[in-house]
Amino acid sequence: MIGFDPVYRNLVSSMSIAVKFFASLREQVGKSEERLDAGPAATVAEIWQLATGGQPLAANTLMAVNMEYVDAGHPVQDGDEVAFFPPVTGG
Amino acid sequence: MIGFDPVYRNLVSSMSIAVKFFASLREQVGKSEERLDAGPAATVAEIWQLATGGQPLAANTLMAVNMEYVDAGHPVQDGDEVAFFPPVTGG
Amino acid sequence: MHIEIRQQPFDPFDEVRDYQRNTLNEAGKYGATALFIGTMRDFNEGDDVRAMTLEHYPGMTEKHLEKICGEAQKRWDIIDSLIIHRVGDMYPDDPIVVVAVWSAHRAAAFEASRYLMEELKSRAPFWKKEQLSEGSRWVEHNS
Amino acid sequence: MHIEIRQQPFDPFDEVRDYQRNTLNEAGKYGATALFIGTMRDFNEGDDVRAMTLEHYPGMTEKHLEKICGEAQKRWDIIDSLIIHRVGDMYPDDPIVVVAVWSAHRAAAFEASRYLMEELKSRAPFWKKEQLSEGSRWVEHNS
Repeated sequence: MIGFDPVYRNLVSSMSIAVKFFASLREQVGKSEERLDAGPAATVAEIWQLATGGQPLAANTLMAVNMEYVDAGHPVQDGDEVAFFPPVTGG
Repeated sequence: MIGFDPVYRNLVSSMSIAVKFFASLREQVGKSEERLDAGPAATVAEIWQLATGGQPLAANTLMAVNMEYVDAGHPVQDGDEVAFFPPVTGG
Repeated sequence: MHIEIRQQPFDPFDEVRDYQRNTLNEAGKYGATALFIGTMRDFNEGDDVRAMTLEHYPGMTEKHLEKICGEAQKRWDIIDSLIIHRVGDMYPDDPIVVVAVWSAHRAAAFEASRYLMEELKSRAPFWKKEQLSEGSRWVEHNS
Repeated sequence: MHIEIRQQPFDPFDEVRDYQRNTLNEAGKYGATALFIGTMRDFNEGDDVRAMTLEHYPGMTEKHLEKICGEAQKRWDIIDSLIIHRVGDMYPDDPIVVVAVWSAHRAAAFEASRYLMEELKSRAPFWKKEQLSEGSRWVEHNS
């Protein structure tokens, strides 16, 4: 039960986050994925900072948490998968 | 040259017209095509009267002269092919 | 640009692929192909339909299909278009019509294929007579 | 409703026909089938393109294609829809994507197929990298 308590979760010292990069962003940051430990209550933008060592986040970067589109201020939670990629060009 | 003179053509005693009927109109008038002799300066509506023995011309009937859509007042000329048919239902 | 009236059943997928391979000859140039296939349903206006006869006006039908294709070609930046339309006796699940348009980019193919079908349905001289369980009827509304 | 990511080349005509025959199983019910096929061109933005690599986000791509199909199903009176999208290395004239929609009447099939393609192009995580005669580049504009 304690694992689902939001107050408790914000008190844990770190969250384990899977980070993924695709296409030109993958080449730019030089990795396709990694698992990192983030402090509590981090946002997607903070995950980008942590994962890239502070590289600038381009305005047209798309972001997803658990495969749903979000914006940079979206909070991440322990176990989330966070992805960064450029505008899509399928079809 | 004289065959192309419109004044002369209006003076000839009759024109030979091919008349065609399609679909429900073909069934209604009981024939698919005939050749008839029309007086000079006849219109498509007059061709209908001649060809059907004076049956009423339904408002939604489509008419073509030489395979181009026309309206009932369109004049016909010697050698024309005049067609009558209901609204089209292809596709 | 190719239009054709068919007396016999046809496979729209084979027809479009064959045309694309053997006649169109523009591999690498078209990025977009839009197809529409009209197939005979076994129902219409609430009734079961067992069979259908499609009548046309030989000569005028072809002329107007060509005209419609020519208009699409002027109006959109398309590479080519194809229309095959069935006539004669047919049964549910038989393809009635296939329209295909090739273009470099998708908007032209989408819009032109829709245009071809709408114009075909309003202007091309074809008429459907349906065989119901009790008798037959001419289709009056081209929905 | 079926969506699929393909690593290997596919024939869009065969795929749609096979799906229609073997999976859709609605013969007589659909009067309209609208297809769109995206094919690799040998040019883009004024340059010759020799090859292309299509990358996707396994899991998220499928999820969003399913979502898009579900939205079309809610919005239009359609019977079924199919999307197959290629990934990996490909060459000019290779099919990239096929979208098919079946419906009783044509408006729904036309509109839903266009919707699927527009949504796919704006929301589904795919990325194209083109091989030109001099080097490669990521496609930035999805025209």
